[in-house]
Amino acid sequence: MSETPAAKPPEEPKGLGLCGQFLKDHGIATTRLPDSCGVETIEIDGAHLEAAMKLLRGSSEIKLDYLVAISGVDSADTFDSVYQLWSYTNNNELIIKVRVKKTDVVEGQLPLVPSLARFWSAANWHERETYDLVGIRYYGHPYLRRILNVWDWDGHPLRRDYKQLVDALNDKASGSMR
Amino acid sequence: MLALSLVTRAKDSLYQICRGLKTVAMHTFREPITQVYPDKMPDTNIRGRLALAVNPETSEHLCISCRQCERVCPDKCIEITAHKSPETNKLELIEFKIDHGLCMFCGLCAEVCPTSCIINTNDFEMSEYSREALVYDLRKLTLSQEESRYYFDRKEIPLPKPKPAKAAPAAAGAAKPAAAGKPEEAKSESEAKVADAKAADAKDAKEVKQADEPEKQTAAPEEKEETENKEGSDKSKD
Amino acid sequence: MIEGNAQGVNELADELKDTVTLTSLEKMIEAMGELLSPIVSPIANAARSNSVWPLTFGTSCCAIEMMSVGMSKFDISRFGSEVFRATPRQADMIITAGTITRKMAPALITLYEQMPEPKYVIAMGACTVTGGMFNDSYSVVQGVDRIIPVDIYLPGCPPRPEGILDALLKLQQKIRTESYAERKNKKYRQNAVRYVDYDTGRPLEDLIDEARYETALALDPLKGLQEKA
Amino acid sequence: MRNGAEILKLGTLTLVWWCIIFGAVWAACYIVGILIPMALTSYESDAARMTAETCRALTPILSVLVFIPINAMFMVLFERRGLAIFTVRLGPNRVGPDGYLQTAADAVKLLFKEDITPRGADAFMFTLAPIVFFAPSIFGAMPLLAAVTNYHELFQIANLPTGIFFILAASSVPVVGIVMGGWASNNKYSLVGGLRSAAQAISYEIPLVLSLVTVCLMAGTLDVVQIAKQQSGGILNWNIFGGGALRGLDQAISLKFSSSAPALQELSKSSFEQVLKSVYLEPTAQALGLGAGQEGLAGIIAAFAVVLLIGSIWIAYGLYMTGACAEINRIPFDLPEAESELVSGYNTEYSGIKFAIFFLAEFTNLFIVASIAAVMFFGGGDCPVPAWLGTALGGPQIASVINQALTPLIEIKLVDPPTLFATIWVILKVYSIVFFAVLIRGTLPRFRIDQLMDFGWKRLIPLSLIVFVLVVYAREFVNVHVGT
Amino acid sequence: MATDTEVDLTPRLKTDEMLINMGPQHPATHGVLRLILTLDGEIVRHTEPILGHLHRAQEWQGQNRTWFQYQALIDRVDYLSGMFTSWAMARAAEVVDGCEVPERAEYLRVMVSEMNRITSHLLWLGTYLIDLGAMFGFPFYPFREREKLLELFEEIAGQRMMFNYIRIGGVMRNPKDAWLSKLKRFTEEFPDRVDEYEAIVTQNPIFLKRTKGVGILRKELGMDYGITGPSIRASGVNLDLRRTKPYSVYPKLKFDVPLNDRDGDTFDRYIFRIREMRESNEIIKQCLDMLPQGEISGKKQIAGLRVKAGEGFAAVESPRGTLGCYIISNGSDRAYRIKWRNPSFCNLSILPELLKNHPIADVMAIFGSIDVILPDVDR
Repeated sequence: MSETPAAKPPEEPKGLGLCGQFLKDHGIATTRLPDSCGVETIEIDGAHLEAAMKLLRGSSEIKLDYLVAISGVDSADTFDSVYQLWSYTNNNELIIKVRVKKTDVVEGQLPLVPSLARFWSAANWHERETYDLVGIRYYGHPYLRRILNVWDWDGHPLRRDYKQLVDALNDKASGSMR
Repeated sequence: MLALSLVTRAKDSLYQICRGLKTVAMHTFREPITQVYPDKMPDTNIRGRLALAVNPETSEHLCISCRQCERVCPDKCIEITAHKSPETNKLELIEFKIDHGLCMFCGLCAEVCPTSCIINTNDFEMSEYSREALVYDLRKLTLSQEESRYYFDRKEIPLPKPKPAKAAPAAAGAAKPAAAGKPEEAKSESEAKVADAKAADAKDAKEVKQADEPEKQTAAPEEKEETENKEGSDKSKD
Repeated sequence: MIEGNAQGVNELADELKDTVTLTSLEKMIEAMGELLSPIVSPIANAARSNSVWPLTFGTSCCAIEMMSVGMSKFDISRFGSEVFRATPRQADMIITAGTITRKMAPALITLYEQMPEPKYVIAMGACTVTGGMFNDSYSVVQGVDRIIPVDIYLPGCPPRPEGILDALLKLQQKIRTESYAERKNKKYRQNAVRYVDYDTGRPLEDLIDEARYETALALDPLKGLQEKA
Repeated sequence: MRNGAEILKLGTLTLVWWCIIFGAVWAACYIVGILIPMALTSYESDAARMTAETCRALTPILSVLVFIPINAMFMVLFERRGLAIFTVRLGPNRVGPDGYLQTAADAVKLLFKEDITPRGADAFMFTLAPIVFFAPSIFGAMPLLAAVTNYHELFQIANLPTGIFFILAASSVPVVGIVMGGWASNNKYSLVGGLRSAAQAISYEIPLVLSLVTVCLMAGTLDVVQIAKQQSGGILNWNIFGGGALRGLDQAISLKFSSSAPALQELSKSSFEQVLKSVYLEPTAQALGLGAGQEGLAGIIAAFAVVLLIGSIWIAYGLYMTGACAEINRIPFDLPEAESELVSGYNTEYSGIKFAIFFLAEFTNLFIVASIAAVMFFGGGDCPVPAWLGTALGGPQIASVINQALTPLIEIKLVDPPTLFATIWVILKVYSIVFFAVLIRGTLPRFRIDQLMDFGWKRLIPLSLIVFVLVVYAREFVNVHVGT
Repeated sequence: MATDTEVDLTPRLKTDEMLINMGPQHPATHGVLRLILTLDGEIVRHTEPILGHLHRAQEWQGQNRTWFQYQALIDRVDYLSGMFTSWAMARAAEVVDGCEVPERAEYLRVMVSEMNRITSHLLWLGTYLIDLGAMFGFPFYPFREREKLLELFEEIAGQRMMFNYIRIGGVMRNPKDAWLSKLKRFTEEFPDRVDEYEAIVTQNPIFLKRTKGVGILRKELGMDYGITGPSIRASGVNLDLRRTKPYSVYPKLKFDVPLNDRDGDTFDRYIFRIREMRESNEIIKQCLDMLPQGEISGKKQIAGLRVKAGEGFAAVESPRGTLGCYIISNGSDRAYRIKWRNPSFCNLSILPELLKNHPIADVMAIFGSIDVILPDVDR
């Protein structure tokens, strides 16, 4: 392995990292989370996400110009929207998490996170996918509809409480061992 | 000028097309690489149809109904029915079913099998006219002695250990010669259970790692064996 | 999407069936009945069994092996089946090469119904035989025989190209021995409903989903915020 | 030759199939055209005479009807096996002995397939389209029959004084069938395929016709039989080598060869020069109005004109083949049925026997354009060996031996040796061209529709016009077929 | 005379737009992508890709299978480069777990992965030429070489495509000497074969016409959409993880990463893949020379394989681009969440941009050139 593996258990971070400091300089508050395998991880409030992303992407010193992935995670008590950012120019990496507490989500509705799709094209399909599988609604998305499952799918499969539909296509067949 | 450039371009294009045509045409004189399949069987080591091997030397069945394969199978395509024999107090295999229609031939079961019983043969001609025919039972799965020898040789699986000398008095059911190897195997089976349950602790002594290293196994506590056997017989009722 | 409502299913299936006229010799044979069939059937069966043209239908991994079997090393052309037709109208056999998901199932049914009789199906690979390693996935049809009738089950993940040849040979064997009447009387259980309107181009799902989205937005407390953005 | 076995197998297959095709056509023609009329001569009634005449008149049509399906079957097999050889594999070899019956099985299967008319299709047009597509290839082939059978008496009836004109007219009808099929299918892919086909056929008809007109210009006639006859006498007389521009050379060398006795050397040398002079120098000098002392200049101009003529004809041949490939929708011009774009193009919705007809017609068209090329450029049924070389190699003796061997057959009019040899040569030439088409099919990718149009209108049509004008001028200086 | 790239494709005549529904079963969509094309004549005005026809719930499977079981399954995420999917997950798990990988295993991983890169590109080459219409001759040649590599894979891993070879902590099996020498022989003859393909394709005027100046991908646009792999390198972005974020033993190997100096078109993407195949061949040669002796797995391959709690993202450079895996482990024998970052998914998202105002025949040329694998898109 060429890169140092994070063998030690993640300890509490000391202070703000590079990007966290940068965002603080521009007036956006962040919380530093334990590094995930040596990559700076920050938590940010949903309301500031778009501004922060614009800053990180546009500034010459940070220049995180690759939005690698957006993942939705159904954690124990939050819904996380995780953004993996890379910099092509100066090899930086950053993970941004936007957390929506499950208690804040209105019953029968989806957690809300602002969409990046309007100014970052890469986010478009990732957000649609996360909406489809984890059920995070990205408001401001130009075309937020299911991308992988059929249009009238019930539920969001990667939620922990997802109950699978059983019908003629996947019930227990007589010939099968399942 | 324009005409000249056009002519040059046309000439170049024609030349390039002819070069391509020549390359294709020259393939006429190469030998066909086709393998004439039904006439000539391919000679490779693949992860093909699953089968249960017998001991190539003594032709006893190698399965000890430890259910390692059943548990590790990602598709859950293996179904083992076993019961505890009243005489010997050991597990006896009643039925072994593999649904080849469900199997994905990943070879994990062969990897975890402590006695190299379940193996991937090189057979791939499994297509059937009906879905039910793909569920292979014990009789269909078990290889003959010659086949087992062939595959042990071919896949370079180490031969199962000869039965220990003192096993004969220990085994109460000595009247049944096929089950003569059971005590030893039962032990390794219980080890496998323990190893599986406590794999996170990674206690090397109790680990059954690879199918090709059964000789590394050491003895396991007897009470564990009892509990595991109970569990096994419970399962067999399902 | 997929429903268990058998009545509605059948009605919709009938409505969407697109074959309207039959003018082939097969029809004539049917009319002449028992007299001609025993003479013609063996010839027809021999011809059919030796020229099984597959449909270019592949969804995933098995499709690559299906491609390989057409290529030089395995060369399905030896059995006269290298004529991969892109349109179901000219194909005799559909090799369901790869996982069939719930989203894909209606398309597969449409394709199957568009094929002219006699048509054969080889369920290739674990995914289409039973669902295979995706047998508990929420989105996978657990075995293609739940939606179309299957003639040959070919296990493997993916099966070796020789396995496909083996299945083809077994299918040829089957074609040689079956009779027309047998084939005609074969019925199959139709479990899935088409939800895509393949005729009008713009899919139903788009329109409905857009409408739903609009309604959802109307109820959304953050609509104003979204508009501002 | 590591692949000798496969090539040999393909050769054997070709021979066997040719024997089958010829046997069938020959038998049909013999029975209907000769045997039945001969039998009827004993009855001296009007009805018998009428029947005999009708039989004779129907022979060409019958021969084509028998020939086309069997030949198309063989061509498909030939293409499949040929492509297999190019791609280092075996090809169909299971049905019948070594796969000889593969395409026969395909044909029978397609015959017994369900025939679907899709919902929303115009059933009448949908059924008519394959017929319109296929019929022209039958009657379009008719005038060629006389040319390729060495003007056999049975086929004279099919000849037309304006044969090539008729063939071209017939060959542009199938596109109507394609458009009909594309429109009637009620399928967008079909429609796009049909429209593409129309555009393509219209564009490529022009260079095709112009290149053939160039040949007709040299021949001075539209009659394919005349054109074939003019080219007789060996490879140097063929239109591809200037349509008799090298005839003078041919004659001269033949004189040299025929009089190889040492005593006559002097004479032959003089006649050699005389021939050259009379064939090349005099027409040039006459055309340019050059005087007696300017033979050198006339010689240079004559040589230049010959080279120009041959070059132009080669280009014309290239244009013809390009245009023909586009006409019959073969790679790289197979846009109407572009598989990766339009699923199967105009025949997307066709199944069973209708599709079989489309398939059949496609390959028949390939055969027909190849035989047009053989007749127009490659001397029809002419033996490529020049007459003088043939004589030197003992051609007449061989011919007489064969004649003697065939005498009993000739007596019952079963075999007509000139016709036999002519057809054999034609078939060889045609299949060489077909083989080349297969090779092209194995190599080239497909054009894009707008590039195709560009290529047709901006490159091929100007080029064919240039070639046309060049030939018009060059033949003034060279004695081509006209006037022989 | 105007060059062909400058042909004005705007129609003079305004006609009705036509919707064409391409797929999910269409010979050119490489499986089951569905494109809804709005055509103006033959010009594409708007494209809407519809994915998910092959959504097999791979991420969901990751949560419901143990690590040991899931390793056997992930070859199916991108079946043309199964080694890379295995490797991406193995790397992510190793990063989270912190286990060491023996050097021999790393070399073997590089070797089999580069072999897999070659097979993937070879298959792409064949199918791309099928897309362009040369479907009867040429595609057979790349497949011939691919079969040779698959034979080698079969020998070392037991399957032709679903290898299950790279495991968390190492690799599955040690190659024999005969295998290595076979591989060596292959690497020696392979460049000649590539020359052969190039003789047929690269300078072919029809091929050039179909590909040059078609589907130009601007660098900025590509980065905006998060395009990775040869497609973006052909547009001048030097993003090759083997160089920019080096992993495994790549720093010790000498190889070129071809880089374009302008916005790449379809032809550039073709030529870059050809070059990459040659480079991969060189890498294999070097690995064969440098292969050390030693262990092949740093973690016991047992049914109860566990990964320590934590989260991490690791990526490898797959034939299609950055193939990443984001893992959240809670220390049990199965993952809490596995998220795949698939290059095809991201690369495909640019398709509507690229197709705009191209004729319908270019849909295949462009779609084929970005080399998308549908299970990689749909998972």
